[in-house]
Amino acid sequence: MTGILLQSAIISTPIEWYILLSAALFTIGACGVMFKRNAIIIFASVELMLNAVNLLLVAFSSYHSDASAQVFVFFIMAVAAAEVAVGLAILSMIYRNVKSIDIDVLSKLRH
Amino acid sequence: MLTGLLIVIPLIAALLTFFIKGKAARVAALGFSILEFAVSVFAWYQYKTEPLSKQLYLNCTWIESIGANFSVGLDGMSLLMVLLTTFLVPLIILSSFKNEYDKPNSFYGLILLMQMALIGVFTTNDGFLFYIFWELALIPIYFICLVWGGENRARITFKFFIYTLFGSLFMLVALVFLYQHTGMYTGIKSWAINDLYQAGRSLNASQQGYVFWAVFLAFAIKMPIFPFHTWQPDTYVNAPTQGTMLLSGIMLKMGTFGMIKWLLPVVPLGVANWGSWAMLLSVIGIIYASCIAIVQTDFKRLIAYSSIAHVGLIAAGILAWNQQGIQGALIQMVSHGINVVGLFLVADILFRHTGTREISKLGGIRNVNPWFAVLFLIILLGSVALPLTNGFVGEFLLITGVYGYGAWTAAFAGLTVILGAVYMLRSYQGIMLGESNSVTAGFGTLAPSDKAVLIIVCAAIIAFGVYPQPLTDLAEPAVKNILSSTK
Amino acid sequence: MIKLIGLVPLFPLIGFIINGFFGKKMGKGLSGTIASLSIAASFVVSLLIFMDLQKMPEKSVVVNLFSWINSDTLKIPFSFLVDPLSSIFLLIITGIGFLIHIYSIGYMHHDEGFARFFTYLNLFIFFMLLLVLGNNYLIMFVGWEGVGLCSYLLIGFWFKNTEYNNAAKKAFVMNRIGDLGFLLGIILIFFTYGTITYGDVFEKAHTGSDTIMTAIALLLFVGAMGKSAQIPLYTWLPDAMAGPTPVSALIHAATMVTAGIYMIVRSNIFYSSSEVASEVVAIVGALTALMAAVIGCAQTDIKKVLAYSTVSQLGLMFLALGVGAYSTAVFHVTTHAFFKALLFLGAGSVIHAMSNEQDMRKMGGLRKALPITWLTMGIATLAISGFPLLSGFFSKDEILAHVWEENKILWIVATLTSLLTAFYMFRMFILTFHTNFRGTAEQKHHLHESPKSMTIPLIVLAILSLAGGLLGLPEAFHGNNWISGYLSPIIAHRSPSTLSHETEYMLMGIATLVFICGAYTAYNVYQKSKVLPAASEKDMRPSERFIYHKFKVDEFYNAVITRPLNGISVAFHKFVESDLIDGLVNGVGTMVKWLSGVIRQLQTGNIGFYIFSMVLGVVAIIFWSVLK
Amino acid sequence: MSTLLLNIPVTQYMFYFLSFVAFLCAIMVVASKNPIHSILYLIITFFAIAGHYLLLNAQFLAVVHIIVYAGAIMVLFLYVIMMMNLNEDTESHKHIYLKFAAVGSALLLLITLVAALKGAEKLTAAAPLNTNVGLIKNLGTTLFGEYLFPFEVSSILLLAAMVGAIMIGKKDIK
Repeated sequence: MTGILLQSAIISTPIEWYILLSAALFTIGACGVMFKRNAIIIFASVELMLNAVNLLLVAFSSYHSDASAQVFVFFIMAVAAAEVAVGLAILSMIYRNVKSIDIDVLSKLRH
Repeated sequence: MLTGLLIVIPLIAALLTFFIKGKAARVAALGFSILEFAVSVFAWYQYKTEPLSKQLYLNCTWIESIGANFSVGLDGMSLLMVLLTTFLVPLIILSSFKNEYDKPNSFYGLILLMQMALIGVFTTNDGFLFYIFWELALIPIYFICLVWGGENRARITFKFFIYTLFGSLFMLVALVFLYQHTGMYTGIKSWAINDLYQAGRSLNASQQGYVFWAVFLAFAIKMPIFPFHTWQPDTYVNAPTQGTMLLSGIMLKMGTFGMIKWLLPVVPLGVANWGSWAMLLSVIGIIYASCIAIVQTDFKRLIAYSSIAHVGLIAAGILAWNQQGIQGALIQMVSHGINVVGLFLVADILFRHTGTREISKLGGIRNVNPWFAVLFLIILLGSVALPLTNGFVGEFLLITGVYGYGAWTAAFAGLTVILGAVYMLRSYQGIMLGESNSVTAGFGTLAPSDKAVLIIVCAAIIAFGVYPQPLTDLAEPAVKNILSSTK
Repeated sequence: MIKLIGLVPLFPLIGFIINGFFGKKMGKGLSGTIASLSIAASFVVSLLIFMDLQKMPEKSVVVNLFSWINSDTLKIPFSFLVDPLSSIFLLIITGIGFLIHIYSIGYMHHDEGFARFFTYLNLFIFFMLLLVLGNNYLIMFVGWEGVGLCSYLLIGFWFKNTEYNNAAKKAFVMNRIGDLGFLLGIILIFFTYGTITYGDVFEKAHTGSDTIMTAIALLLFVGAMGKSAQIPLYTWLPDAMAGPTPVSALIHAATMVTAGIYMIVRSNIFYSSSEVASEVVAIVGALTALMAAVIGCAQTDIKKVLAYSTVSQLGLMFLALGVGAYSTAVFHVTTHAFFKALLFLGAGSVIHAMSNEQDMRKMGGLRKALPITWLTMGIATLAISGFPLLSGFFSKDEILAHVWEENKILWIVATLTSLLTAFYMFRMFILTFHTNFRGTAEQKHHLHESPKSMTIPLIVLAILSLAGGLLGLPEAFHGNNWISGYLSPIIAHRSPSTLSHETEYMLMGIATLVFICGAYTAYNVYQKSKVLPAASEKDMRPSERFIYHKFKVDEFYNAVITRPLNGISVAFHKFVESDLIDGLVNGVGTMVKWLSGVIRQLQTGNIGFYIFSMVLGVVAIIFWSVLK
Repeated sequence: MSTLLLNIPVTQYMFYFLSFVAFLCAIMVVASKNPIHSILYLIITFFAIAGHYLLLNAQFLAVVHIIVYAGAIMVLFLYVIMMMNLNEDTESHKHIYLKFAAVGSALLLLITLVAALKGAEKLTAAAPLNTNVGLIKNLGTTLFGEYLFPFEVSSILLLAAMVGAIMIGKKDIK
């Protein structure tokens, strides 16, 4: 049932639209990374970017009828999960010490 | 097999020495280095009986994918350098017995490690391995100078390190370039020296020119040749005496040896086009360094500049690229190594006994310790190449070789004969002769270890001066070989 | 016997080693005895070899010891050559060397460096023997530099005195300048003929072009200039008088300084083949002879007078070489060795008696106190001034005759030199032994004749100076000129004298006249009128002062060579080295550092900025790849 | 294409709807000042993306996506924000130029990305469309067949991340 429905979805929607959508999402993510100062939101934006890529991968996967791309999505998820776990741990640690997660404050590396 | 042993023994010795605490370390290091010397003498014997014996060569596959092999071997030339190394290292270790160093285990371990790298450089027949040993030799000496050096050691050692490394990188680029051109017929790329020779000779003139300068730069900095020498006097003065001895006695020969084995046969066209410029630098260096040596006040610095002058002559002899020139260079490399170790020990003894190396503050030591004066005089005569000392044999052949290149070049290079006498006698007079003063009156007697080293050095100076046959026998066929291969 | 030639240098070497290691412990007597015995042994062997050589038809023997330096075609064996020339020099060196050793035992008796002195002396004899025995140029060079070293050590024998040390250093360095020329000459010989062994080189000599032969001859002559103190490298020799007097006698009069003559006689083929070279040698010799004689007339130090006289006589010998009279030069070397050694030893005896006073202005009237010295030195003075029938007369006359044949102007110069020689020698003799005693009372009290060990050598040398002329009695005196005949095998081109006996008699007459003039003037001035040399520089006339200061040559060299060299060295050291070259090297480092400082500003530590630039970078990369 | 659009409007509309939601919420993630709102918008975005996955025949992935992202990661985010008490907008504003620069460069990025992808050669769907690629069975065979080793490695990565997170998060490390 779903098979029929979705088969038509990939036929009805050209791949270019997916590309456009992912690009847009990716750009928004990048934009967020660039002008937010809250480290957590930056993280969230990074997740957004990753998802944009995931979406594109899945789109191509369907397009080519190839499962490999979806496997890669798994890996990306795994990496994202790992990144978030470690990243948030670092952030909470920093917050504990500096009482801020404003990235402009965190410029100690400079010296 | 023997060659492999020669490389492995110092390595193991170094590791063992690192774990020996306290003063026992230096005794152990001395023992190991003497063992190494014995092995090298055995290798010499082996070479005498059967020059192409399998015992002297070792070739193992190492990194197959890039065609690099652990390939080492001893021909006459390498054997000469290896013997020099194994002969000098025990002397250098022995000469340190009166110096109290912190962490002696690391100090002696590093010396032995250095020996291993040097022997590697002198024996390897593989470009990749050569580069690795070449850089490996830099590490122990860097730490020796840095940890046990004089007051400005951090800055000066850093300069020395960066400068030589800088030069070596050019060599690396050139070697990789040559490597890319190997295997034109077989299609298999290789780092073997003969393949690199072939590759180098297949290049066109301008490519050979680039390779020549890149590799020459590395060697010129190491030796050092004017105008790449400015790291050298500071480093020599600041390094601990044993470090200076290693640097000037042996490490400097890496450059000259490299020129004979890794530069001139590789790019004959490059040499033909650019060799005269290198020759010019060498000859300028001889006169320039001699002149500066004349006005030096610090004895150690004076030796440092005299060393530049001597090396300039050696380089000129090599660049002349004829039998006498190269053979003279090889013999002079040995002689210079022996002499300079003696001279630096004299400087060290002066400093230990009087607390200064300023020539103007010294004087009249002859009154206090005539034997020291005699030993110093013999070393000095070796250094100014008086006949029947080892310095003469090399210098005569060198000047002859350079004469074969050009009469006027030889005349200018020969000025070292005069200028060398000027600065050496001047320092001898300032230090040894005259009335003794408050600084030198309490000079006292020499320590047995110092005496032993000086006597061995003097004996070698006279022995090789009167009967240089053992050296020439080793050098002559090897040089003939390498010359005939480039013809 | 000849095969045992190795023994000749071996004995002094053994003496050197024994004295060097154990001299101090052995005590003076033993040390001196061993040193002298080793030379005596050498002398005996040399004498036997000399006898042997007379019996041999080929007159030249090569003895190979071992092969020394080998490099492809350059093969240098350590081998000795015994031929007439080297055998004569062997006898001079070991004979006079032995006498001077004996003399030194007395002379140096009070010196604390007694053993050291004999060590050096033995070493010197060893090297000198190598010099004359070598069968190729490089062995000669070994001896050549070796004697230079010994000269250095012996001039600076009293090493606590800075001035002596400077003199020693000067001698060594000046010799080295010559040595470089010699060395280059040897190398040129090798490259021209492919060998440096005498026999082979001389055989092939004419295969070289004229230019090359001239070049070789001139380069070798540069070496000779240094060692034999010719213009412009002569200034070290007068300074070398800083050494003990026996050293001056042995090294700086009798043997070492004649090495240059030996070398040129040895390589006479190059000189007789090259007009230019011979002329240069002749002119340099003549100029040196005259100039040194002039300077000698104004010196007040007894040893300095003798030193300049040596330089002057050496100049005469070179003049002889320059006109092709090789055997005559050797003849003069021989007679000169006798009387000049005698003069120095006599001077030493005087100095010894005067408690180390060397200034002639403070001597005088020593005849009574030192009768033997007076007599022997008188003989030597007559000999060197050319008193008829003494040794110097014959040898000098022969030189003059040859010069007369070649070039009249040079003959005038040489004759003038003889005149001056007679003058300053008699000046010295009179000021020392005659007139009144001018020293302190204390010195007068101490005046004594020297011990036997010193006077016996004087007497022996005096006899030799008297009779030395017999070695080369000219044909005009119905002699057969033995020395010239003996040396003929080694002279390539002999130019037999074409002078008639009448001319020879005339020349002898002129020589005698010249001697009388010189001697009489000296007698007149110093004995009769009791003129004394000016007591201090202020009292001198300007010209006299100029001569007294040796024409200011030392000052000239100082200004032209030494000081500029020092200046350049300082400039190199202070500016070129540290500012220019090291400045460039450090400049590279500084530039990198500065550049890093600039680029470092980009590392703001602002993560937003990093990301921002990363995005821009990504954009740029994609953009670039799209455009491509 | 236009006929297809007319013939099958349902999926098309679903695509438009989901895209619109995703796009809007994504903008809100960035635009909202309160971090909690941001995260909540992000969750909605993820749901929309999951919907896309369903449309694209990747059912299993859609489910996993919701569980992992919306379920685990976002909860983690919220948890941390709550813990830090950042529910208000505490951040001082960035300079206005910087914001413009950020938006500008983001747009630049978009343009280049689109341009780059447009320039790529025309894509055509594989002839027989296999609707089963997204099924668990298919994914499982690929994952545990071809990608077994990377899969195992990723497990190590996760383990390392876990240990790392605990180590970093611990209060005092001796």
